[in-house]
Amino acid sequence: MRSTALAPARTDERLTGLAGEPPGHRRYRRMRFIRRFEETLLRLFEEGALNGTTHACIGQEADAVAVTEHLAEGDHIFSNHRCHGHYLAHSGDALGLLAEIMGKEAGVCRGVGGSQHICAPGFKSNGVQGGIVPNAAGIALANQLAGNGAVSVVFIGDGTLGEGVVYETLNMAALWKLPLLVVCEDNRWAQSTPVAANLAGDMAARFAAFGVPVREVGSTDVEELSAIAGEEVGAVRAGRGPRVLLIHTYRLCHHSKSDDERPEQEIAERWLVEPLVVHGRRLDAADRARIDDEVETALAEVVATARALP
Amino acid sequence: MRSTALAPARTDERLTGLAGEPPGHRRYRRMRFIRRFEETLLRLFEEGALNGTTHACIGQEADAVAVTEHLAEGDHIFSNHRCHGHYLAHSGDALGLLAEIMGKEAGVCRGVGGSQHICAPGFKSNGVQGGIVPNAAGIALANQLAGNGAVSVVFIGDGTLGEGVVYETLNMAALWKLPLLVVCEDNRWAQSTPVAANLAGDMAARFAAFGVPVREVGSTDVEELSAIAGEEVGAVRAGRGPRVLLIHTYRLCHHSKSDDERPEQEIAERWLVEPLVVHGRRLDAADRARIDDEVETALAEVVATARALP
Amino acid sequence: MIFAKELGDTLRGALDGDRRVVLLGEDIADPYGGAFKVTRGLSTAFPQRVRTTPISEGAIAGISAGLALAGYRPIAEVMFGDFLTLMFDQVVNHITKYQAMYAGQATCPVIVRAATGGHRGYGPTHSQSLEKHFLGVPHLRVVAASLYHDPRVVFADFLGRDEPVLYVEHKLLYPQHLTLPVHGMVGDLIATSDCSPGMLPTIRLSAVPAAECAVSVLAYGYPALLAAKVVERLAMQEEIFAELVVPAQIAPMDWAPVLSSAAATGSVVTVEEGADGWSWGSEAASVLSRRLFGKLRRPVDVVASAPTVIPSSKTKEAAVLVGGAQIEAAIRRAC
Amino acid sequence: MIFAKELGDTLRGALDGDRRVVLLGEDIADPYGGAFKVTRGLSTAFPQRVRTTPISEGAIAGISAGLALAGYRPIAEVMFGDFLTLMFDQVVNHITKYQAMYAGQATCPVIVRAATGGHRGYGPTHSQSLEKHFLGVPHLRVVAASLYHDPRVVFADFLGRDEPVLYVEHKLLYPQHLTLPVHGMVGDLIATSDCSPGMLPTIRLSAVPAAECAVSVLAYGYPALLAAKVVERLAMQEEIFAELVVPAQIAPMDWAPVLSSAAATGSVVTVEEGADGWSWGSEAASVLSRRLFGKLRRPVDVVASAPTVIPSSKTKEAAVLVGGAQIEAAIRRAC
Ligand SMILES: Cc1ncc(C[n+]2csc(CCOP(=O)(O)OP(=O)(O)O)c2C)c(N)n1
Ligand SMILES: Cc1ncc(C[n+]2csc(CCOP(=O)(O)OP(=O)(O)O)c2C)c(N)n1
Ligand SMILES: [Mg+2]
Ligand SMILES: [Mg+2]
Repeated sequence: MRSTALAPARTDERLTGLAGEPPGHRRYRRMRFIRRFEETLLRLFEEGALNGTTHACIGQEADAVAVTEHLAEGDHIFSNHRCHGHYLAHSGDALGLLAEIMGKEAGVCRGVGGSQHICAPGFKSNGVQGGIVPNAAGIALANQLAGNGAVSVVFIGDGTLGEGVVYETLNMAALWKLPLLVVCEDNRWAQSTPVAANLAGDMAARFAAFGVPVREVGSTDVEELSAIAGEEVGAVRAGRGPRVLLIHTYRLCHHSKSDDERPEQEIAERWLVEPLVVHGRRLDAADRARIDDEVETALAEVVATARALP
Repeated sequence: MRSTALAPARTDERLTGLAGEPPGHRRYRRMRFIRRFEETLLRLFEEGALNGTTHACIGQEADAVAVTEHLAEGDHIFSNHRCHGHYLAHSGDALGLLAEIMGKEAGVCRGVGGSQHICAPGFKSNGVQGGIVPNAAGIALANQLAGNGAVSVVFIGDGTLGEGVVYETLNMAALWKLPLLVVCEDNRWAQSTPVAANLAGDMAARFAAFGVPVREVGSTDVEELSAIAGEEVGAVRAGRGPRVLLIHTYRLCHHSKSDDERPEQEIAERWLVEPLVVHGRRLDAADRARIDDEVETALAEVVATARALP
Repeated sequence: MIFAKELGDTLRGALDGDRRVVLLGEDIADPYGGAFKVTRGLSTAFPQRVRTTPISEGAIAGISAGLALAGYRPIAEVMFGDFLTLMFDQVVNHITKYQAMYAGQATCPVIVRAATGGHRGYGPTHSQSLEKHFLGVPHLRVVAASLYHDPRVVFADFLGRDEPVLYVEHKLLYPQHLTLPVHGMVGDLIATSDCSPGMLPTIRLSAVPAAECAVSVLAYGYPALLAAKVVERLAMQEEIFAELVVPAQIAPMDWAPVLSSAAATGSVVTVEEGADGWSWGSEAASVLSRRLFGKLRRPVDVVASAPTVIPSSKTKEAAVLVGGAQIEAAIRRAC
Repeated sequence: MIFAKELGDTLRGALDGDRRVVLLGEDIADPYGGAFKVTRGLSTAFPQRVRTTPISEGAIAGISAGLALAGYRPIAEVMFGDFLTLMFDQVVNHITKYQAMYAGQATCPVIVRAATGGHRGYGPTHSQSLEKHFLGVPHLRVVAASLYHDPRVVFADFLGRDEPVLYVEHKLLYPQHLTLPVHGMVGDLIATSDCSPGMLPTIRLSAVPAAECAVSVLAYGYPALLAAKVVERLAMQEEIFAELVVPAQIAPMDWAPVLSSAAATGSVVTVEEGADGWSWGSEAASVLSRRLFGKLRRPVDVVASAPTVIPSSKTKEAAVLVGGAQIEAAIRRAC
């Protein structure tokens, strides 16, 4: 099964994985790539080189990398406002994304979409919470009708569980056994609101109650997540209907570019178990340093190229 | 606790209950009243005396009678397109409702609202599925803020569980511990669609997953329902947050005035256990006949009065 | 065949001829076949592609969007046009956005069909013509059923293009027979069909040539039928001549035939069943007043329903909704 | 104080003075105080009546409706006006229906506040001015924030009446200072305030008396601020005189001050940031062309944004949204 995570255009294997590199290295590299891309963006914003807004996925890189690994040509990802990691893990297209956020003609959507509205083969995103879930289900229905065995994946956040259309869609997806995988990234916060102030009852039970099996995991370990994601994608692909992969994780940066009012202590603790730390331990220091370097150099080239674009 | 089911205006104790009558008689009478009101309406429609549409609650009378018994002055009911039973059990106001459906000035909403849009003290309805649930929750929030101990009750059907705003509201009601009772009348069908084609997963689990306790009962027995409804209303009134009373019942007539394409056999079986049959057995034949007569006479007067209205 | 059946036939033809066509909607499956029976028989013939749905208008629209993004041709039925409100987010922020916001890399040709309109006593939430709120949504075409337009032609256009469209079907048209122009006539009225490139045809109906008409009446859907009756009667009985202009597509508008008629008559009345104020006719009045500045004998008259709820009571409903009497009065004023 | 703070102050005053006032919205609680910080401090001061909500726009509106039906005065904040779409059903089929459909037996005075508008590069779904789709909803008032109207006066009006209202706050106004008329002046412009009974005031701004102005510019919200700058500059630098007419309430409109200005100048330009076509200005053009038929020198010019998605890229966004240049060009044309 060929991964869509390596789209032909504008990728750089220093960012997406060197040929023959062990999977563990590749995963680290990809997460590092996403992390550094986001950090670079935040720096560029501060510099005033970008306009609009951005939502960094720092802390959640493992989800994107783990899930996209199991997707194949023909599969489709629908993502949300916090879509950079998903997009980069899927396509590797740092230049297209950066140019997009810079509002340049070379951007994946020619600067029209911006940070939250990305489109590329097998990938779309929209910054309106909730509505992408039925959109992804519609793609799943198309796949079902076509009988092509393709999977439709949609990423949502914990806060998005506030939107009613999510439940309308779970119901219909379950009734119609659609090949839909909902990946819910519970990063404990929705903008300024902690999950406890937004969500009553039990998160996993909400999906189950609509007849959608849920796989729940609290982890920032890309290996663990990848194993589980593989099983979930496989089950959906096998035609057994929709499933939910519920990942409890954490957003390490602020919501968008604005203030972060969360308890410092809480954030500090999460930095100790963030994906790069957790998985990075598995690499020896030299490999890590080399990969970090390669990513850094490649990203610097991307930034330089993007800056020079008209 | 005074029942709001006896609003002062335009009621007739032959329809709502004679002073000093045993509760079992009163319940039978009220259900009979609702049944005969609906049957009368259907006849008037056939006659061409009415326009628009109507949704009869024949078969579900026990729900309305059981729940409204436990409501007090200051409590509020929000109902849906199938609201006649709820309204009559609440107010006894047959003339106001009939005049309304006849489009007369003396109607409860002067003929503007018609069958689905009724307003009277402590009662409202709207024919748009789902949206009344947050409306009722808002009334519950008002009661909570006022600290008046009043309960807000909303009636919905099984099919209405398709609307996302229902879940948005369950979540918020649970988060905020609103004094809201959702009565879900699962009558097995939504217009032409059987519950299995509309609903995946488990109906009760859907509420529970949002942290709202569910009391589930499959019954057309007004005594059983009344006991349970009393407990549920009591629990909500006690301030322990929202609850759901999920009643599995059956709609015996067609959806509105149009064709009924459901299996005849299925309907026939349900006629054997409809509320009047189940509860009627508890009354001796003479009492039943007398009550039937009184209801008939009173309703005939209502119809004659309504017809004569300008 | 009555319009509901013609439309059903059209949908059957679409399902038959185009494997990308998928029908979604509440209670559209057999034996019920939809609240207005338009889809009767279709789920039996195409069980995979004709799907009855839960009562979830938002998801119906949203799933349709996904189907369309994936290359299918979803046709979503809204049981009562009043519930288009629940699709508003999908229409405005998803369906009509995708193509342009993705710089043309995707298309989202969702077709939404909605049963609209009053005069049946269904009351405030089942009688509205809410399409005016969808006019001017960027990248949305709004098309109205009429008895002068063959739904087969209309749907062939929808399916031949990559754009989303809202198709409003006034309930009172369902039991009527189509009256398509035959040999340049509709009944006793001369019928011409004008069509700018890329637009759907606009039908012009009048007892005498436009140049001899005193007023142009611009109307769509059921009010167009009411207006045709008035136009015909006034011509026969009083030799008051008006030209009725009936577009299929009501937004964006093909102004050319309207301008041509209005330039000929020098006077315009617009008629719609939606509520007055910021309505279809407002844009018509705005555009025509500009494009024909100094050339109209009198201001454009916008006839619309009273801006309030639509009562259930027959008499009260009739007092709120535009009917033949208002149309006639407006035509007389405008002559 | 900047407008965001003035508004926050107004809300604080409302909560303080009226126990029926309840604020609902996403992320409005402290310490965050809302995406645009308007409600900062309020949840600390009024923890029971200022409630941050889940991301559930439909239920926020629906719960507000219930509160209002029960006699409270809910003020719901929509984080981005783009998501008003998700409230459309509650606004159209619930909130604005109840009073009339219940024959006056209930009122539902919900106040919805929405942060609207672009020019910040937020892209297609976070930059829109969708209020045009709410104009002409029967029984809904739509009011736009401006720097010429004291929000205290505006909210006192809202809370003093029993009607629902949508209040749109253009994001670019938040960091600006109010410029209320002082001694009949706003900066170097003469300011007059007109107000028909039951309406909110309309502010008229011009360098010279209206009778000496060549054109009336009708605008609201942020474009009114842009227009004021153009009007001021053209007056100072080129002695081109225009009268800017800024209503607070944009639907239903108080036409009297507009008619008075237009009658004096004989020429009208309307300006809005919403997408062109079936927009606020369409109704204005329709009404003014009718009411001033034969009295205007030239047709009413409607200036609105390009009817497409609002791009994220700064330059592309500027090409789509109405800016000072278009306003200036329209004024020059209209003189
Ligand atoms: C319909 C809608 N309402 C509100 C917003 C504003 N908004 C953007 S992100 C966000 C929080 C989302 O939280 P969550 O779903 O947990 O995702 P996270 O940001 O944590 O990844 C909100 C409220 C939106 N984009 N869409
Ligand atoms: C938003 C909305 N969508 C569709 C309808 C049309 N409709 C009226 S009743 C009904 C079925 C309702 O089923 P259920 O909730 O089970 O209530 P029941 O009729 O069985 O009492 C439908 C689809 C509606 N009134 N509102
Ligand atoms: Mg989150
Ligand atoms: Mg039902």
